[in-house]
Amino acid sequence: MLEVHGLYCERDERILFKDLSFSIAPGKALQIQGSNGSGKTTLLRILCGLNSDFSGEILWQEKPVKQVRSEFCSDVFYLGHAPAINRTLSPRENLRWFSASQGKTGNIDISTALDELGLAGYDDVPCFMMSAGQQRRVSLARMKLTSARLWVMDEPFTALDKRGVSEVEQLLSDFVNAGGSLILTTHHPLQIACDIDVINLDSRVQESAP
Amino acid sequence: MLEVHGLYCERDERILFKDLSFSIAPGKALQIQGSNGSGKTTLLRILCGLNSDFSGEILWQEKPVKQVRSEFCSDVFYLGHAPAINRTLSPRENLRWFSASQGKTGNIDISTALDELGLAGYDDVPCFMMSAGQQRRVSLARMKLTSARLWVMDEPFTALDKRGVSEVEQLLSDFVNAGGSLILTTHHPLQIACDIDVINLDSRVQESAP
Amino acid sequence: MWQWLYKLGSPKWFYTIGNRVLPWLWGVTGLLLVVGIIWGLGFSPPDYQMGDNYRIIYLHVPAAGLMKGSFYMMALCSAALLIWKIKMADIVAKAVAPIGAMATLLMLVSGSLWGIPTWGTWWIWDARLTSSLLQFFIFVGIIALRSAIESRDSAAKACAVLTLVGLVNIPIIEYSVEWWNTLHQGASDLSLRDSSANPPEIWIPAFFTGFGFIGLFFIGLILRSQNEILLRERRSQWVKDLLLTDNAKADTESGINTNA
Amino acid sequence: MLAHRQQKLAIVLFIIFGSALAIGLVLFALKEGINVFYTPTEISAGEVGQGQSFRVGGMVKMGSLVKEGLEGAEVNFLATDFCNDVLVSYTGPLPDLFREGQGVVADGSLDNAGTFKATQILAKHDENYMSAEVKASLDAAESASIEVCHQ
Amino acid sequence: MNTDMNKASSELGLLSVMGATVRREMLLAFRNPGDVINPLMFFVIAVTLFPLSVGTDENFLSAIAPGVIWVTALLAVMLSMDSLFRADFEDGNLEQLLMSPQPLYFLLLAKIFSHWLVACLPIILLAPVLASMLFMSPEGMLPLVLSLLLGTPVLTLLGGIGMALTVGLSRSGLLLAVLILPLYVPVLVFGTGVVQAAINGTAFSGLLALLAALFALAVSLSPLAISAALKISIN
Amino acid sequence: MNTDMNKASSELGLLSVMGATVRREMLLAFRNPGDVINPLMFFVIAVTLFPLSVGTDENFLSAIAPGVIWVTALLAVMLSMDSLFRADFEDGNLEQLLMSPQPLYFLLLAKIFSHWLVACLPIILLAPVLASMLFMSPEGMLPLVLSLLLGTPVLTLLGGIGMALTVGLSRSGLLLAVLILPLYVPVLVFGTGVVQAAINGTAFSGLLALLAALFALAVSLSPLAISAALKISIN
Ligand code: HEM
Ligand SMILES: Nc1ncnc2c1ncn2[C@@H]1O[C@H](COP(=O)(O)OP(=O)(O)OP(=O)(O)O)[C@@H](O)[C@H]1O
Ligand SMILES: Nc1ncnc2c1ncn2[C@@H]1O[C@H](COP(=O)(O)OP(=O)(O)OP(=O)(O)O)[C@@H](O)[C@H]1O
Ligand SMILES: [Mg+2]
Ligand SMILES: [Mg+2]
Repeated sequence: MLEVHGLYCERDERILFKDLSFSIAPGKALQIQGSNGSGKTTLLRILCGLNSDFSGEILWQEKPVKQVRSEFCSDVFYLGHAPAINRTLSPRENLRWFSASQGKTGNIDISTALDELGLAGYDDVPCFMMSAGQQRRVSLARMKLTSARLWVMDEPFTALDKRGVSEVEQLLSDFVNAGGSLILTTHHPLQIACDIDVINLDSRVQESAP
Repeated sequence: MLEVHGLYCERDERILFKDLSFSIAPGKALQIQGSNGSGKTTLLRILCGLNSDFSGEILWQEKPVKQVRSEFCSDVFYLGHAPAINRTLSPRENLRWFSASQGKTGNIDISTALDELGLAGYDDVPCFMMSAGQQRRVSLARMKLTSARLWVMDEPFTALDKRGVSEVEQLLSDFVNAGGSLILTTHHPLQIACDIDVINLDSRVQESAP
Repeated sequence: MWQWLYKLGSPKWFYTIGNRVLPWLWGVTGLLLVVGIIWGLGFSPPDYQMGDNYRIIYLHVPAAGLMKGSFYMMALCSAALLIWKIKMADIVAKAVAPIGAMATLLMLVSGSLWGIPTWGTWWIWDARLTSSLLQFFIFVGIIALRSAIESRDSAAKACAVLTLVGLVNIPIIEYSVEWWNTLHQGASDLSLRDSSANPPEIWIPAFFTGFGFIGLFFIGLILRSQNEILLRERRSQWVKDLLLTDNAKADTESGINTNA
Repeated sequence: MLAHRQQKLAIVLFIIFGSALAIGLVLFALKEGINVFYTPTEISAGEVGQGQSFRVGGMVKMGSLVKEGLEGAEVNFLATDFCNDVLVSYTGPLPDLFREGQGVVADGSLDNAGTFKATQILAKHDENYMSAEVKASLDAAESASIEVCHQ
Repeated sequence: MNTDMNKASSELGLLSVMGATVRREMLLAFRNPGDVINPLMFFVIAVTLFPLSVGTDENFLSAIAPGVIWVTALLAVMLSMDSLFRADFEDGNLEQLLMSPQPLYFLLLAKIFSHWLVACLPIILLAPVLASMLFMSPEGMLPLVLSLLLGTPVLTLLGGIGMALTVGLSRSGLLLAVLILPLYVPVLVFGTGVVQAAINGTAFSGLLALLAALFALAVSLSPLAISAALKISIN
Repeated sequence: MNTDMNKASSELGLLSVMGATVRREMLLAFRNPGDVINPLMFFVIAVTLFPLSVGTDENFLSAIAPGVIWVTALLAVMLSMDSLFRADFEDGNLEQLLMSPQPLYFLLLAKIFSHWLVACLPIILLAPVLASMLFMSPEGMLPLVLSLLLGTPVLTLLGGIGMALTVGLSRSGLLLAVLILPLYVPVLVFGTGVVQAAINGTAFSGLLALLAALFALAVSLSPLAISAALKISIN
């Protein structure tokens, strides 16, 4: 589905990765590992087209991503460091806007989605009155609303408590087992029951250092 | 040295702690424990006079802190969540300003202080070009420049790698063993070789909940 | 052609070529300026109306030309950066901006000084003068934007976008004298035709100073770009080699033996 | 797939439409005429009202310049665009280049009598630079030609 | 994928996405009334500074009124720009916007239109009141409103470019001003020209047409510049 | 404690701490040239907007010149305030300032003095140039500079209060304006009064004395208000 060939990226004159190639197929998960500052976030943003300071080739369904940008966007769900949740709006309003910006309408399902992430009853509370963990849950509820086939997630488990982590892990493995593709970074030890590959950026840097 | 009697604090209509009393003597360390949002940072800020939404009594050398504010300030070193490092200035300039604002001059020692925190050679690099861990080290280098007798530290180990953590632990235990007082919060398992008390805010909240 | 462009896009090549061109450029520029200034100030005849005041033309017009040229160059570089991602383009754009701003300032100051005796005022809010002032603000804005953004790549692209947006002001400056009835004169007809109202004795020195200014511009451009190249490529092998050999040369020349 | 093509097409069409509209409007504006600067002809056509301050441009008509008062502190002259004239009166310092036959720009307003009371006089320099001798020979050559009134 | 979702996945047309954007922004303005009130109050306060500083002579004030109203409206619009992308940038919504399968061009137009509704429309509605407080002659009122109606969208669009360029910087207020005020000049010149011409009784349709031309150009071209700038800022 | 430090712990006097503060702020301005250039450029650009909008008639411009210069200088100072405490608040230096054993009152004075040096002094120096571009009569120049010299510190101090109150909010630009512009009015009235009086040839020493009185009051009282406001914001 997504193929990456010979990716190279440097930032502030430091090579983050070079000659990085991998691909991800439906029903597969891929975990990017690496220490702080090793370039995990940068890599995910490059894949999503949010960063263009790189060289190399990224193919989506065998075509260069740049050429099929809008198909690509409608098939990718990105969850970044920031929650993409407006503090002033309520979870329902935030999610309604998310659906609309995806070109989908799913008004009925928003409450269900919030329920399933343990936010029943919080539908109409402004987000700034919620704790960091609850805000994260609102952000994660978008998983239930998207119909994207590739999920790209940067540290999805931050700010969640133990129960939240295992619930989200369950959601992720369901998604992958239903034929979705998942790329994620996390410092947590992952416990998801699906086919998962690992790329370690630290070891790659050591390769290319001398 | 510092005594606290019957401290009570609520925030957003939730009681963080109540009837909290403790004291700290020279040569002693005190760790504040508690889960996220339990009020650790709030407590430290109250002790330092940065937060005044509380009731209860705080005594410094047997006198109410409010009355001896400037003596208190010159004897307390506070290290907060934020590094208090200006991004545009170099470590040397940041530390020089710190010394000056403490009413001390110690120009010669700044390089040594930076050296000892593993920043040799970074004296004149603007801080925005440093990684989060390095910025934290600059912030910690102030430990070597202050002559305060009470150190109040909020998560001093964030962003440090393993070696950094043990170096800082060494510095802290040296300080306490030389007769200093230390109050700190951390989610790390502490390994410092000195006389250390623990206060757990979670258990207190459960006490006061019903 | 593409080969050549590609090479120009390589900082290392630019640096070395710059070194080779510079001495020639210095020589030619010096010659042009000396001839132009001596001829213009000393030998060309006084104007029938303005007397000797008109000699500011030898400063004012080249400065105005430089202002436009600089901005065109920045716009070209910006396009090259945004479309082809040529790194060198940004280096040049960054190097040109302050030169362009200085040229604009020089044009404004010389024009004002000239205006006092000629028009009877040093400033008037006509279209040519106002749009020139705005051009200065645009230059400053671009410089300010660059200095405000810490990340170099983002700064480069942001400045490129702003430069392209600012390009709309150039035709306004150029045609302001035609579209609006300005106090500032229109374009002078500087052709070799006999019937031209402007005889060659007056404007040929202007050509000399004009080309001299262009020479100065390129000297500034090359020096500033080389500086920037060294800064940006300081980690690369060729710069390290270069600095080592330079040091070695300097050492042997001064006869001191240090091991730096 | 088609939807994405259509989106791109929509953007392109929108831009073309916008630009075309802009060009049309500019052409309309040019037809309407936009004034920042009035000629004597426009003034005599009554395009500006009394007391309103505006700017006149023209030539100082040959032979019309009258200096009054001490050291010519007050001047009266006719500004012309070779079709119509307007009488300008001004008191104050004059730029060096102010003389008959020279372009002039005056700020001020019309009084009851239709005289333009100038508050500031600026000399407009033309785009010709030449030495006195060249000028003399050119003038000789040109003295035969007639100035045409173009409006 | 997510099979339980497919039933709800009815595709939305371009217009309804733009509608959703406008609705969201209106909701935000409703929750943060400062977004509406602050530009308006700034406009009012800044206009009142002028009689206090240049004197209260009626003729005099009426002569400067069009210019003062236009300049202060322009400054108010410029200062209001700060709320256009800032919050979205900080909470990560901007990334989502850039990754939306909907064409960014039209999403940005919708966003800017909403900003204009929230920040500029109240100013335009209040402008005649302030103009008459400055004794502007009544013939100028309608042209004033018309020129503001055509001009403020251009200011908002150009401001959007500046804001998109500086949204990544923590202190952008004055920098934004330095970047975009020079670009605002043509709008200001034509805008006040319209009002002055109307007051003087000369024809102003030409100037209004020029303003409309600027409007058409800005609407069609600046979303391109804004999206390029946003992509750079987000990098 | 820290025995290896004691040797270097020579106590510093109040003056040298203030000196260190000023030096630090100057260094920051040197590293961020925008802090100096942006207010200045805003001032220049905003002043040039007026001839373009109210007309370029010399008499007219010279009549509004004092007011325009003063209003734009005031706006420039107000907009520059954003850089006074923002960075320190965000990186935690403000907490350290509030915990410094040195008296906050004088530290704040030093900080505000530096801000004035960086943001206002260039404006004052350029004001006569711009005034003469607006054809202000030369008798007004010296009084203009004097009034700005006395007035801008007051603006900075009052702006400091507003900034200290709003530093905790992410978007404070327009809110700050709405809060403090009303407080700026007396300064504006006296400031332009001085210049107008000088141009009219009447005595202006009384107005200048009033301005000086405002200055004295502001210098002595506003640090108290600022430190109270900062303590609230940091809470
Ligand atoms: C502050 C005042 C002035 C400004 C900002 C200014 C600006 C400019 C600019 C931008 C140009 C370049 C136009 C182009 O190449 O398209 C120019 C050209 C020129 N200016 Fe000025 N000018 C000023 C005053 C004057 C004065 C007082 C004179 C003499 C009367 C003058 C004479 C000329 C001449 C002769 C040219 C060359 C015309 C040509 O061939 O295009 N300028 N000026
Ligand atoms: N805005 C920026 N400008 C320049 N360099 C940056 C920027 N952000 C990050 N970097 C650099 O890029 C490198 C990679 O950063 P990145 O955020 O990808 O790391 P990461 O692997 O996600 O780390 P973490 O585990 O902390 O999330 C870092 O070393 C950092 O120095
Ligand atoms: N600015 C604020 N305004 C209102 N309430 C706040 C604010 N900051 C924190 N709180 C509330 O005060 C409580 C205590 O916060 P505090 O920062 O002291 O927690 P903490 O124990 O330090 O947590 P952590 O382990 O995340 O650092 C939290 O529950 C939070 O909801
Ligand atoms: Mg990361
Ligand atoms: Mg905490």
